[in-house]
Amino acid sequence: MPVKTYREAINEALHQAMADDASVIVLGEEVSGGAGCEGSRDAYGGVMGITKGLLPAFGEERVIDTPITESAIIGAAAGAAQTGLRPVAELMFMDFFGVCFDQIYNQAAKFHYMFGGKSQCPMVVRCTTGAGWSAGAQHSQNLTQMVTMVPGLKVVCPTNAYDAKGLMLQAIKDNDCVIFVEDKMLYDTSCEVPDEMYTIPFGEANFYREGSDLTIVAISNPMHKVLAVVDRLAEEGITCDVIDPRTTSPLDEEAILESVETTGKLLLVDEMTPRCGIAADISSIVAEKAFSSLRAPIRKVTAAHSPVPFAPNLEQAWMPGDADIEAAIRELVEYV
Amino acid sequence: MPVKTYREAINEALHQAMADDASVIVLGEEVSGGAGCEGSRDAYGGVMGITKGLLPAFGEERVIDTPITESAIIGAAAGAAQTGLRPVAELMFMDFFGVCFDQIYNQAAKFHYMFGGKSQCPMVVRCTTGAGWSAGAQHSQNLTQMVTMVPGLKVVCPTNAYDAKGLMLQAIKDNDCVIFVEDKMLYDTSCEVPDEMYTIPFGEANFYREGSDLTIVAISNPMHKVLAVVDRLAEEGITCDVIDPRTTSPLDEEAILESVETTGKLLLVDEMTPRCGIAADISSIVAEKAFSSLRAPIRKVTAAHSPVPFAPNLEQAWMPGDADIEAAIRELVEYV
Amino acid sequence: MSTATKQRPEAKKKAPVLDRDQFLKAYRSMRTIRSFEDKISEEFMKGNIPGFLHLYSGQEAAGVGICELLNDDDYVVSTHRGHGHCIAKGGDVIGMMKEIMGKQGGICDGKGGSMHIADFDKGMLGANAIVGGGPPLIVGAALSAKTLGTTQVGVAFGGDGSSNQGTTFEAMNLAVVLKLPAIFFFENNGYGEGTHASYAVGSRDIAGRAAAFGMPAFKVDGTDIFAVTEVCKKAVQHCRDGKGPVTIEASVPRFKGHFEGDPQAYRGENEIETLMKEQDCLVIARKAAIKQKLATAAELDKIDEEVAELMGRATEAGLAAPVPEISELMDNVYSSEY
Amino acid sequence: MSTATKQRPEAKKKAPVLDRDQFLKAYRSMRTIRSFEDKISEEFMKGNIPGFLHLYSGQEAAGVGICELLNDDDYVVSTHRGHGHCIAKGGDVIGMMKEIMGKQGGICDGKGGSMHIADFDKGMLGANAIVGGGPPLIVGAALSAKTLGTTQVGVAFGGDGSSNQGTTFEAMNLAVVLKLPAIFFFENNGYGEGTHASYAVGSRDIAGRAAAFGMPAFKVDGTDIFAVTEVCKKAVQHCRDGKGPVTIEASVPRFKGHFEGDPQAYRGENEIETLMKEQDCLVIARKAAIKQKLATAAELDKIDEEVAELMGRATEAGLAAPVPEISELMDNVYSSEY
Ligand SMILES: Cc1ncc(C[n+]2csc(CCOP(=O)(O)OP(=O)(O)O)c2C)c(N)n1
Ligand SMILES: Cc1ncc(C[n+]2csc(CCOP(=O)(O)OP(=O)(O)O)c2C)c(N)n1
Ligand SMILES: [Mg+2]
Ligand SMILES: [Mg+2]
Repeated sequence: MPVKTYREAINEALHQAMADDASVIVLGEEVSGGAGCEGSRDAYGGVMGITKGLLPAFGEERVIDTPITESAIIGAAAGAAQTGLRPVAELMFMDFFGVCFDQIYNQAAKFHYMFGGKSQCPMVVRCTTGAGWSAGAQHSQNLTQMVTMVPGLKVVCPTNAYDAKGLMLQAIKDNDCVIFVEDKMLYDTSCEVPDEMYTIPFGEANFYREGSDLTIVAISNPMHKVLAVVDRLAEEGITCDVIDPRTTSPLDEEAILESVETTGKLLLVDEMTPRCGIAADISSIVAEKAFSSLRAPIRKVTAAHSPVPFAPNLEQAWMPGDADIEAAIRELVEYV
Repeated sequence: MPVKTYREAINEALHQAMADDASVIVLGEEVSGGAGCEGSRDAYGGVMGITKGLLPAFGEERVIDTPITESAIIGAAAGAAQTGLRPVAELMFMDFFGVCFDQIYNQAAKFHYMFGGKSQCPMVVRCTTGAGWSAGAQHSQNLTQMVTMVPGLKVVCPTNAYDAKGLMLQAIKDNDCVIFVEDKMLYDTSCEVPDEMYTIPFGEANFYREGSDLTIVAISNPMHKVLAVVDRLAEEGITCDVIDPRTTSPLDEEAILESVETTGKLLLVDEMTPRCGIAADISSIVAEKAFSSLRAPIRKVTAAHSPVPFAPNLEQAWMPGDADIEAAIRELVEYV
Repeated sequence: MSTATKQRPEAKKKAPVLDRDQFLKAYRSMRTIRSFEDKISEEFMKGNIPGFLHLYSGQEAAGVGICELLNDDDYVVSTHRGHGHCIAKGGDVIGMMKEIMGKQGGICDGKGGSMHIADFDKGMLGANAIVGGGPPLIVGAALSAKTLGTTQVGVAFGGDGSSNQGTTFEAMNLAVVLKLPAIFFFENNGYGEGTHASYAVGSRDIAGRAAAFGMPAFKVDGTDIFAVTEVCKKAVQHCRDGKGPVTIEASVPRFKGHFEGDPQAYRGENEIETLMKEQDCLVIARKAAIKQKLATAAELDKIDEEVAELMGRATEAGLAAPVPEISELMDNVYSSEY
Repeated sequence: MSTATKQRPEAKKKAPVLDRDQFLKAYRSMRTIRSFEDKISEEFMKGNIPGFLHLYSGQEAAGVGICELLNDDDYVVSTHRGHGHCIAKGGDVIGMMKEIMGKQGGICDGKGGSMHIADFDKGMLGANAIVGGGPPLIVGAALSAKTLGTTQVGVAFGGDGSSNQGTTFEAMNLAVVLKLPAIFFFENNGYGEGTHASYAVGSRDIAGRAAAFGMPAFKVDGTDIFAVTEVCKKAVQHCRDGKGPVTIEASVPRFKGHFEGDPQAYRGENEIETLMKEQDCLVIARKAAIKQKLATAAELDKIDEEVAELMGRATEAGLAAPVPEISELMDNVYSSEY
């Protein structure tokens, strides 16, 4: 099977979905790049290059560059979704929720319910997330929890190229507003990705590893730190269930609960600040629904409760690190 | 001691703080009301009447009516806070975070850290929250978790008039950006409130009741439902620690952990949607830090995972109800 | 050429803005709105309506003027003050009444209420309780029309107050940039809650601000259904011709409080009485129509009676309808599987 | 009256926009910015600077022109492209260099970096990585000035791209409504990332849109320090006189990519070369100053050398400084007890 990067996988999904369904459009800042300029169009194809080649393939009517105007971008996507299109809107960085959040949580998320099921809002909001590039406090935040908490939204956070393609194709087919969270540290990671179209259903976790000492649930890029540590510890005979929920809303509670029922121990890893994050959320679900299986405290390894610092060494210290993950695993394994 | 409503208590705190410190200003939509009109100024004193009388007392330079422009209101407050004033900005409904959230979580919350401690942002954002008025999906949401999760913000959610005054005076003195959450169902509740100025420190929980069977932590208006149920069950000999954190950030973890260490059981009640809410957050802290004391699943009673419905009977069903609270208490008490 | 010269002189006269049938239809719509608002005001006082009500009374000629030029598949998005727009767009009055009462059979299943009234069958994409929430959405609806190659237009209603919200400005700019068939229709009733437009609107000129974004912008007396119609014809045609967005600023009176129960201490002395006497679009329309011989007083009275009868039926239906089943609480949170 | 007639004819000549000292100071500031940007571009290529860099090269006369008219206690808020504004406002170049390198002694303790460069001692309230983040903040700074009764002014820098953001429009409107001493200073460099202003700005007229909000708005050639100074004097005076906000739109070239490393495929052929040849504000300033006999080439060369020396020192200091202690991670999340 061909090996593709996460970037290529999403790009391919967009190409295929647009070819497949004329109602799919892409809009956002620099989704092609070069609008109004003398040089080449499709100059960027998105600042991360995810939408590259869409403009030449599908034209300006379906690949729409916008001014810097996030509320209007998301609102336009929502209005278009209500009236016959399937927009994929790009929010350049997830950090920019703040300049368009009303259109996400008060509008798109609520239409179907608030209007008694008479309106649908089949749209995708793509956004880049995560620290690690020294991009500073306003371009590095993982805010997956801010949308996971919102009823009416679905939230997808793929951790590999295969999932990214299948989940994107599902997101575009879905009739709800889907927030598609792309961790910037993953764009250049790669794995085998089929050429043909396929979908991965929402709410179905992926077991990266299976084991018996501990259940680990990780979100986005930290998953890869977890895998590295777990594989190292496997040599010592420590084995873990490593679960990637793939979508935080809907959440595959069953997979997590079942795993904890066998391992009795749970570690949660994400790159959000600790208060009210996904780690806290899943912890609370398990503490409520699988309490009797628990044989140790539920541990969380998250980012620190501070804005993301700029200096690379501070930023690394801010993020959940390999050492933190390893320490937590050892602590839990040893807990009796 | 004089009895005052929650509304009067906050109003009094604002009057006293403004008289005490000339750098305190109030701004927002309709904070006086009547700007540019032929009729009387101070026509509203805030749509909830909280800022009534401030304009006549302190004048238009310090009690500033604005257009409908939340990003500019909050941004202006933040900019003013950085340059010598102590603004109290009114965000008419907490639901409106969406049209100004960048100025809250990316700006005001981050200045002090991002600029290496060289900037301070001593401001208060007052906002009305909560369901119960059939105000519909966009005027009824309690979004306390959305700000609690943000490092740099402090979040205050008083449950009675006494606390409201003392916490407001503390909020205005505080050098950070404080989100002050006023539950609309509490405005007309009253209790004894001293005439003089006093402050209640942040991060110190209030024990409404003490008991041994169970620890209950509740936020905002649901606290009063909890108290009613607990007092009823006391007649059956069930006794509970009932804890009001008063501020969700900072959170008085110690009080909660200590209580759970003695009761071994925990019920969390709030009116947020369930995912990534305060209930989940506190649950996860306890499951991590007091696991060995736990003798039962950590139960959460929250609002439903849906937008707030309009019809009064649906809205009541959506909110955490007395029956839900009572059932959870009984279930936990009986759990062995 | 010769056929042109054969035209009778009368044919050269400017066609009337509204012909008889068009006028009667518009009049009925305006009356329906007024009666609807009066009725729910009454029921609200009796405690039969929960939540908040923002009534459209006095502004009817504005919403009706534009909506009468739209087809069912043209789109409108509305504001917190949305009953009038919903009725003007042909919305189901009985379903609306049930909705506002929070009952089964409500047009949004009782989930929306007054501030979220909608009728998707009629292209009414919903009232919006966030000031400035609607304009970005209409940009999207207009984008659908453009992308799908139809001649549909989208109208975003907004108040003078909403004209200051950043989302409104963004929507106007984006519509200009993408040359979309969107109409930004501002009903300037002088007030945003209890704050006057003369205070809140920098430059005191909503249309002027819109024009500076690079689109045609018109001001019109929103109490005159004929004037509104005339301006809106141009605007709608401009959009249907693919020439991009248009703004209309209609001055209208607000007869009621910002919300039902508003003590309105900010109003001038006798202000409302004067407005009702001098700026009632229904009175103005009747006079003009009778003068122009478009209709007789008796004909108009008959419409009033028919509307009153309809309101009676709607109210009864609303009162009689059962409240939603609690089991419906979690219905329609998602459209696809969850 | 008689004294007036005694004035010598020369005294009647218009005072020069910048006198010799003022010009030399402005020139030094412009050169400092250019050299700073060149230096960090170099260090970035060597891998000595983490994160993203948006360089100000080419735009110097704009930022310097306005900032030279401000006092330390006047405020500016900047954008992602903030080095120039910080230096123009008198910011500490060595502290900036350390900051951008993420080092101890950085002006924000290494917590901010290029996109959050600030110098609060000089009234530079910070670069802002959210496009449109700054304008509401300057409204607040201007509100402080008004409320506290000072004559301070606040300047919000923004790009052509930022002029389309709702927060920018809201800030302009609120400043008009409250009549605040705020200057909205748009540097129109033609581009928002790789999108041209002629595409993104509805009406293609930033100043015109601002004027429609009800404030004076000027356009100026931002490559000419004299022209910028002249317009800014009016603007600053307008604000200090309590007459409310002003907008300035300065056209400037962007010599570099949107960010360092930007391949700039969207640029026209030879565009940058032409811009650098024809629109270099430093070259233009030198020529004009020598012609007007404000300075000699040798004097200006000497400044260039001094600046180069400073940059060398700053770079060395930056490279030599240690990285922050990990123990500083949780410092300054809160100002008061937490
Ligand atoms: C974002 C937001 N801010 C504030 C409000 C509260 N609010 C509701 S209606 C209104 C006034 C709106 O004025 P205008 O746009 O003139 O409409 P009108 O009420 O006159 O129809 C305000 C401030 C809101 N609903 N949403
Ligand atoms: C809210 C927001 N949207 C998008 C971006 C990404 N972004 C950073 S700079 C920029 C272009 C800004 O253009 P302009 O205002 O003209 O400033 P210039 O870069 O030309 O100085 C964009 C789109 C951002 N940082 N913030
Ligand atoms: Mg109005
Ligand atoms: Mg630019």
